[in-house]
Amino acid sequence: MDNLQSLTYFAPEWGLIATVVVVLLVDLIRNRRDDRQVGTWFVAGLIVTALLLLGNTPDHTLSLFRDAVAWDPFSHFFKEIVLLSSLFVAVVVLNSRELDGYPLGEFYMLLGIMILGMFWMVTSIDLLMAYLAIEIVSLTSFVLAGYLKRSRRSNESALKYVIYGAFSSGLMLFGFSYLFGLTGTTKFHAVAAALRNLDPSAYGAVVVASILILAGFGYKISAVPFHFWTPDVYEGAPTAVTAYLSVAPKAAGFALIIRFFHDVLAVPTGEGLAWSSIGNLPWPQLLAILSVVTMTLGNLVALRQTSVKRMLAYSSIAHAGYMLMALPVLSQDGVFAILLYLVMYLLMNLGAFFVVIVVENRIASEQFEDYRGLGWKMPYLGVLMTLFMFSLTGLPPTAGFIGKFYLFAAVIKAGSAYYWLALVGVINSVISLYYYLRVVKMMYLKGDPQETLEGAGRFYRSVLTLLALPTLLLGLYWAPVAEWVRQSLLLFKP
Amino acid sequence: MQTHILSWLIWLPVAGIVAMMFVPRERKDIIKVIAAVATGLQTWVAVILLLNYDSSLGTFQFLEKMDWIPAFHIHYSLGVDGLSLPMVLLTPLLSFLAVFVSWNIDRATKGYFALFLLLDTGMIGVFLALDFFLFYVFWEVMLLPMYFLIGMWGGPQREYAAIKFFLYTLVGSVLMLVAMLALYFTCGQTFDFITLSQTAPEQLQGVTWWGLSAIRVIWVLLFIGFAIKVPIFPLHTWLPLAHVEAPTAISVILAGILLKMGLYGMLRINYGFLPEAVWWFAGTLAVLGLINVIWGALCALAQKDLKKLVAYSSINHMGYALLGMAAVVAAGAMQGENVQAAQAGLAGAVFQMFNHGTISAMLFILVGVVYDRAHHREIEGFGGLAKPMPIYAGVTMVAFFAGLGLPGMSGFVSEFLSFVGAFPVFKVIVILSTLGILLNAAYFLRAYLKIFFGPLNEKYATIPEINGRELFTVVPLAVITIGLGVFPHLFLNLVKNTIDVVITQVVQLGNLF
Amino acid sequence: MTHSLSIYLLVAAILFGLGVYAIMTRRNAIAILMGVELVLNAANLNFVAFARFGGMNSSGHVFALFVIVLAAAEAAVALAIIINLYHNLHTINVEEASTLKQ
Amino acid sequence: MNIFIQYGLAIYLLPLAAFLIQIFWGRRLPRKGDWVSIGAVLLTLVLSTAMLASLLLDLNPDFHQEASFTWLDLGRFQIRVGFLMDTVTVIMLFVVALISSASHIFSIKYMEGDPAYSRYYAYLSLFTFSMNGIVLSNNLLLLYVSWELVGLSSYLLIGFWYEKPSAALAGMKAFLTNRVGDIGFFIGILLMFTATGSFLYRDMFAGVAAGTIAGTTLTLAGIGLFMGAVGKSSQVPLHIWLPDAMEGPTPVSALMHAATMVAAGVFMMVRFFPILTPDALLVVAYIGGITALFASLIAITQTDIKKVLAYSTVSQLGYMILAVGTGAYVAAFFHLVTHAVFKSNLFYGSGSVIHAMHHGLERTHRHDLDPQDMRNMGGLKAKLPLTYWSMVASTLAIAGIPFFSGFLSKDQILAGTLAFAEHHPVHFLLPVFGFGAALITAFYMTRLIFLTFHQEPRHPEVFAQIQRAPFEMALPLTILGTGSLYVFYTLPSVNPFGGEGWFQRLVEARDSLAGGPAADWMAEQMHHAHLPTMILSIAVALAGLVLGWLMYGSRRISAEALARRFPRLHDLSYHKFYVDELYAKLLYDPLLKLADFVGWLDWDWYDKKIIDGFGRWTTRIARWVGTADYDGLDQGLVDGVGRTLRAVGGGMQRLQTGRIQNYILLATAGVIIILLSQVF
Repeated sequence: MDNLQSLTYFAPEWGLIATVVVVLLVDLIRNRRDDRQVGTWFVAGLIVTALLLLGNTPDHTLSLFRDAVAWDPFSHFFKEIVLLSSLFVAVVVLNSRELDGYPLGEFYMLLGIMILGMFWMVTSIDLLMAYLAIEIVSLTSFVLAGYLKRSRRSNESALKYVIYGAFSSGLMLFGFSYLFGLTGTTKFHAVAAALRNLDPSAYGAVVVASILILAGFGYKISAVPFHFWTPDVYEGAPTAVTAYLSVAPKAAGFALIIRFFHDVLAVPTGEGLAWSSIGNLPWPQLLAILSVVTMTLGNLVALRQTSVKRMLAYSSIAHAGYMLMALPVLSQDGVFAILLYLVMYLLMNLGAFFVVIVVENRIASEQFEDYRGLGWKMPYLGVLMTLFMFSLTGLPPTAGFIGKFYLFAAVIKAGSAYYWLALVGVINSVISLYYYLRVVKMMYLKGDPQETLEGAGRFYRSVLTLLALPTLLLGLYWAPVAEWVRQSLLLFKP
Repeated sequence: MQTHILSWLIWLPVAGIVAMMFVPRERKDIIKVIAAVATGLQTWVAVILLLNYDSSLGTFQFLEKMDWIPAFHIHYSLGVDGLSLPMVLLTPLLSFLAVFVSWNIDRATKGYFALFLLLDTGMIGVFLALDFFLFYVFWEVMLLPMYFLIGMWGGPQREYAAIKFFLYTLVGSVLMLVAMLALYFTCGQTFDFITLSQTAPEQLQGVTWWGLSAIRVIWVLLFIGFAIKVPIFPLHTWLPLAHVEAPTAISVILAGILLKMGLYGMLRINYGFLPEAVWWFAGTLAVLGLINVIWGALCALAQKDLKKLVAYSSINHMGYALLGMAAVVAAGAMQGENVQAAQAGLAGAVFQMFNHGTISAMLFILVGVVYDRAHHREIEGFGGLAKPMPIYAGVTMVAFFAGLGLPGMSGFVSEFLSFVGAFPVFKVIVILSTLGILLNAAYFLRAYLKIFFGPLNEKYATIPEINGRELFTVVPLAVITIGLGVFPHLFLNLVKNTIDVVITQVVQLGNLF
Repeated sequence: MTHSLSIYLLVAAILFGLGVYAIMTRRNAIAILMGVELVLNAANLNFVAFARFGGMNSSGHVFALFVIVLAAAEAAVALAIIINLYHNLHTINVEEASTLKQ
Repeated sequence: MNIFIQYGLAIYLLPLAAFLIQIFWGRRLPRKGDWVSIGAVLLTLVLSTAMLASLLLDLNPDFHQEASFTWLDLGRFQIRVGFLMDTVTVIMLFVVALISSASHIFSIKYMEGDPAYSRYYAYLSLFTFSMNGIVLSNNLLLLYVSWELVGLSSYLLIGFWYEKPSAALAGMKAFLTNRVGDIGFFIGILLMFTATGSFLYRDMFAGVAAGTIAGTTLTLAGIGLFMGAVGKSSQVPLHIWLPDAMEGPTPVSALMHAATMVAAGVFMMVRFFPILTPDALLVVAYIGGITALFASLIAITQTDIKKVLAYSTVSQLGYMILAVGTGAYVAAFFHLVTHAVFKSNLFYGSGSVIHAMHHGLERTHRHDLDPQDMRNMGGLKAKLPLTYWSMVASTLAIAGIPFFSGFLSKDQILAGTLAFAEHHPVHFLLPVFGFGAALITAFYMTRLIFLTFHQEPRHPEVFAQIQRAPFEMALPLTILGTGSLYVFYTLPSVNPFGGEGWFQRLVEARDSLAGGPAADWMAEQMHHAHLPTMILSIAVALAGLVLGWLMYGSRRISAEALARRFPRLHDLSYHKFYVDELYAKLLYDPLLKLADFVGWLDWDWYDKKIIDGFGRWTTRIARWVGTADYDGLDQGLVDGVGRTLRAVGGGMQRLQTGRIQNYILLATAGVIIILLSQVF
């Protein structure tokens, strides 16, 4: 489809761009004292975008802009995920004290651009497009991580982020260049077609290229051994940004990784959505091992954290590991499980981070020790945090359990070859219980039940309830979400 | 006809929780009453269930089935048969009594009773679920309240005990999750217990994974999961700790209901779906039973803390049930199709599950009574309590003698049946386990002697006698214990047809090699 | 033709290696940025060389152009962050920026 | 339902009802409810007398009534239980009812004023109920159940004065020792049931007759069942509990630990005689013989009047068991009956003495003196003439003097052993045990009588305060003392030497089904041995009496001098051959140590070191590798696997140095590792 025609399918992106422009203008002409005005405009813009997005729901697949971008239910799903998490974060930032004293206009503008980048990330079916999108997301997130200019920690995290990011994208780009050289094209499907006909002697180069590319993708979803930036950046960045980084870019990264590995490095087999790796290269096994290493490392290191925020950073690494489990099986169920997990993960992870924000606002600490007796001091918050923690552990009846259930189901369904993966996965959930439970232990088992503290406030209460309710209810009845995910399983194919 | 009596059983406690939410937390009296009413109604419904249960059938009754997640063939499916009925009766009853046992809980009363009711729902759900997924959900739902109940209202080491309990059981249950999914995908994509019990034995026939029989792999995964709950040596070390640290009412529930879930799960799932492996595993099961009996008894004999003694006695008592369960292989061709023995053994095991529920509940309540008064549980620290507390001494004697398997009490009948059933197959093991009869008596009588007999310890000269509320919690259990000891057919008639179903399953489908 | 392609590829690989080495060893943040530029340009060289010698269409050139643009943007952002760091720490030695750990 | 069975049911349930009434409402009833229990037991006496009378009217040894019902039905597994009424049952019921009634009545005065008076009667009723269960049962299950319940009531009654540590301990010892025997009993039941598929005696006997169970299995089953009897009837090596059981109130000792409960083992062996193989019987015989001699040897030197009687009981029970073993099982049962009467009478007599002594000591405030020690008595004949004469009658009976009941039954037993030894000369020791015990029995009983009733009172001031026995005590003494005369057992015959009479006509020996001696043959052999036995036994008994008179009556021989002369032997006997000490060393202590060890193993080692300490080891290894952080060990984390994981996590955490370039290095290393892994 040519460029002009393609623009009609770009309504949500138009909406976003308009939002960014509006925010920019409002920021220029607004009353300097009232930062909230920008935020309100931004949120309104996001809502409009969301409406446009919903109005633009694909029922078939197309490729736009001369095969640079896909327009398919798969990417639509991810756009929804990204937009949903952005809405939550935008609203929370509006009410957080973290960014007091910093201009919010630019913050929202950057956020808007980042969303745009992620939209492209999840839709790109071209190496160049993918690179551009990743860079857009990275550049904006560098700035967001370092947004607290006067905070040394925020600064440091931004520096690490930028160096690590640049390095990783450099590796990825170098991998891209080899891939391009091997196939002579940058379009995913063309690359795949060329790879299929490739002389097996060139497989070595394919391996090198894909591993370099994996470094770039792995950095985005913080998979071991490309995760090192994660804890430091997560800790240093404003908590709202951390929450956002742990969800939206990660989701986008998974979108890209799923698309890349299924479209480029694998060929469909049989009926339905099932693949086998090109030339039977052993990258599924590699991903399985990476998944195991990722979740194990994330969980083990999380055990030792003294800061809840940093613990959540490691936990997000572990969760990336869980999700990676479903990639090697190369099946529709695997993709389904990842998508479903992302939904659940969004809810519970944002919830957990928001609780950290509230606590930070209230007692200016994110240390485990300071959560002592919090369950009694702020009862509602305590209950919600407990729910999020159990959900992150993956205990029924919470959304987290359903997510894990589908992941394990996908792995086990693939046959006995991956049973070990499932076993490692479940044992890891047990380990994770320990540190999630530590939060709960601090909140309830320690401290004096008689103390009280001012509650979270109506705003946070309602935001957290919005996250907590589905976290609980989806654990009991998740058919609608499953249906939504099922309909999103359609990837563009030429 | 579709009745929803089982759903009532499950959701009544939840209704109680909802009702509690509207009560301010200062109104502890109202909260307690709500808890009592919820569990009381539940008990009443259970009695109605009992009255309407048709014991001439061995199959599931009062079936309820609703689609839950059709895409994954998950159903909200409930039913009750002879295996679950006893526990379905016991759960509300013990919960009801436990509410009164915990009447003095003052710290965060609302949270306590809300969690308690949630626990109740989880427990009864496990016994009623006919869908593996639902079963698993209920199984896990119990963990959370249990963690808090031990961790917040327990003894000095409560946090350690709570986390240990949680981690131990979670290890077991995640293994079960893997096994469950493996069953699901290899046996026709269903979680339905009834379907699985038909498809699993056939579909898994001859399947091997990494050179191991799939049946055995799944069996072991499930077995570990259940064994932790039972608990079976060497996976038992969470139990004494959890028991000692938990508040009395929770110990009651823990010993009375939770431990039975392991055995119930084995009978329902391991025996039901993987009958072939029963033949392979029965010997091990019997040996584990023996170890549980002897090890538990010896440990109990060594204890100085009364509650720990009772906790170890649980391990000991579960051993008898394991022996009885192993006896099912007597019905096989190799044992001369001794269906008699299989029936006796299995009936003994099921009966033992129930009896241990009542007896250990009694024991824990009684330990709690003296602990409330003396604030310690050192066996050596009492003496001559029979004088100031004659009624308490009498009731405790009933409980202790029930615990040591005195004839005339229900515990005797179940142990006897287990032994009779297991003997034809596992002669040496049974002969060795009969030592347990002696050791049981030794540790109970020794404790009784030191606490109640001998010269009165002057410290406790004015210790108050057991009060009405406490008596109310023990007497029903004592009545059941003695009643079923004299008229065990009242119980066994309920379960015998289901036992035949299990035996048929194991013999017909299992003995294929 | 293949012969000359491999020379380009070799040069690119060497550049890439040098870039990675620089990123890993330089203490000065600016120098690290330069290392990054080396890596990016190594890739660019690959793209252009492949496009030129592979008898392929112009997408390789286009790719390289985009990368140059993005590299500039990245440098701008990175420099901004480094300046900020200098404001806070009065150094641009990345070794000093290691308070967030473990 | 047959009238006998109805009577049986009534006899079974009446004491139970009394027990329930007493335990729940006894304290609130007038007279603390003793009349409930006494009434119930007297009713059983009436009923059993009626039954016995009806049997005596037609003297049919084949009388047999049975009724059973299905107690448990699991489909193919069924348990039927019920009552068996034959001559043995009826006689035994009568004995139990008689002794029990005597005990109930005797206790009115003996237990007067005890704070737990109603509880005492409740326990007595419970015992009567359980004992009747043993007697009435027609199956192993009810037998075992009642067996255990008898153990329970014994536990309760021995430890009745629980404030006394020795009493409480004795109760526990009795229960546990019995349980040891019960394990064997239980295994015997399992063997029997597994082979025959039923618990009914009938089916068991049929199974043995049909050879369903035979050979070693049957021998083992028999020995297993016998182990129950060893426990309950206090045979070596489980005899240790009975002497200690004397801590209980004396009427209890008379009822349970002399006449009925301890006889239950003998009763069971009598019932099961037909299914015992010759091998099993031999074991039985030796155990019985050894017990008979061994216990009598201990009785010689005991100074506590009840202890003497206790060991005498053990010895007499050994007699009965010996008789069963040699095949003279009817004689065993006969001795059981006669012994029940005279031995309980001896206990009541001793009870009367103790009661009197106790009150005497109370009045003189001599709390340092033991009212049961014979060395504190003497000359009581003058104060307690009825008791004296009653006890003398019973002593002559137990010594085996003609014209007294014991002579008849003992004579038959000794005839049996002699006959047995004639045919199996290898086992010549069995009659030696028998006659030896007879000699010693006569001796120590004479000693008891002389020490207690004759010579000068050792403590005249106490003696002065002693009062004669009240009516409630005198009544049983009179009845049972009279019952020691031979004639009640031989009617309508009055031949004091023949032994034939109603008993012999009612109870006929049955043929062994398991290869043991046939009844007719046995009867013939015993007939042959009758005369020599009689002469020998009278001689032996007289010798014992004379020796006793010489040492304690006329004091021609000084007992003290003898004891000094043979200090070793005296000590051995006085200290009961150190069996208790031996068991403590060899059994209890090791068991408790083992328990402690296992407890430690479980809690402190397995849980803490293995489960928890799994972590410590990995940490150590990790530290050796140089990556782990050792501090993590002691901090907070208690669970061991957790500790391991934390340690490993710590190692990994070390990678997170905070230096961006290290991260990049590691990432690059990661890429290279992955690359290498893909290449190879």
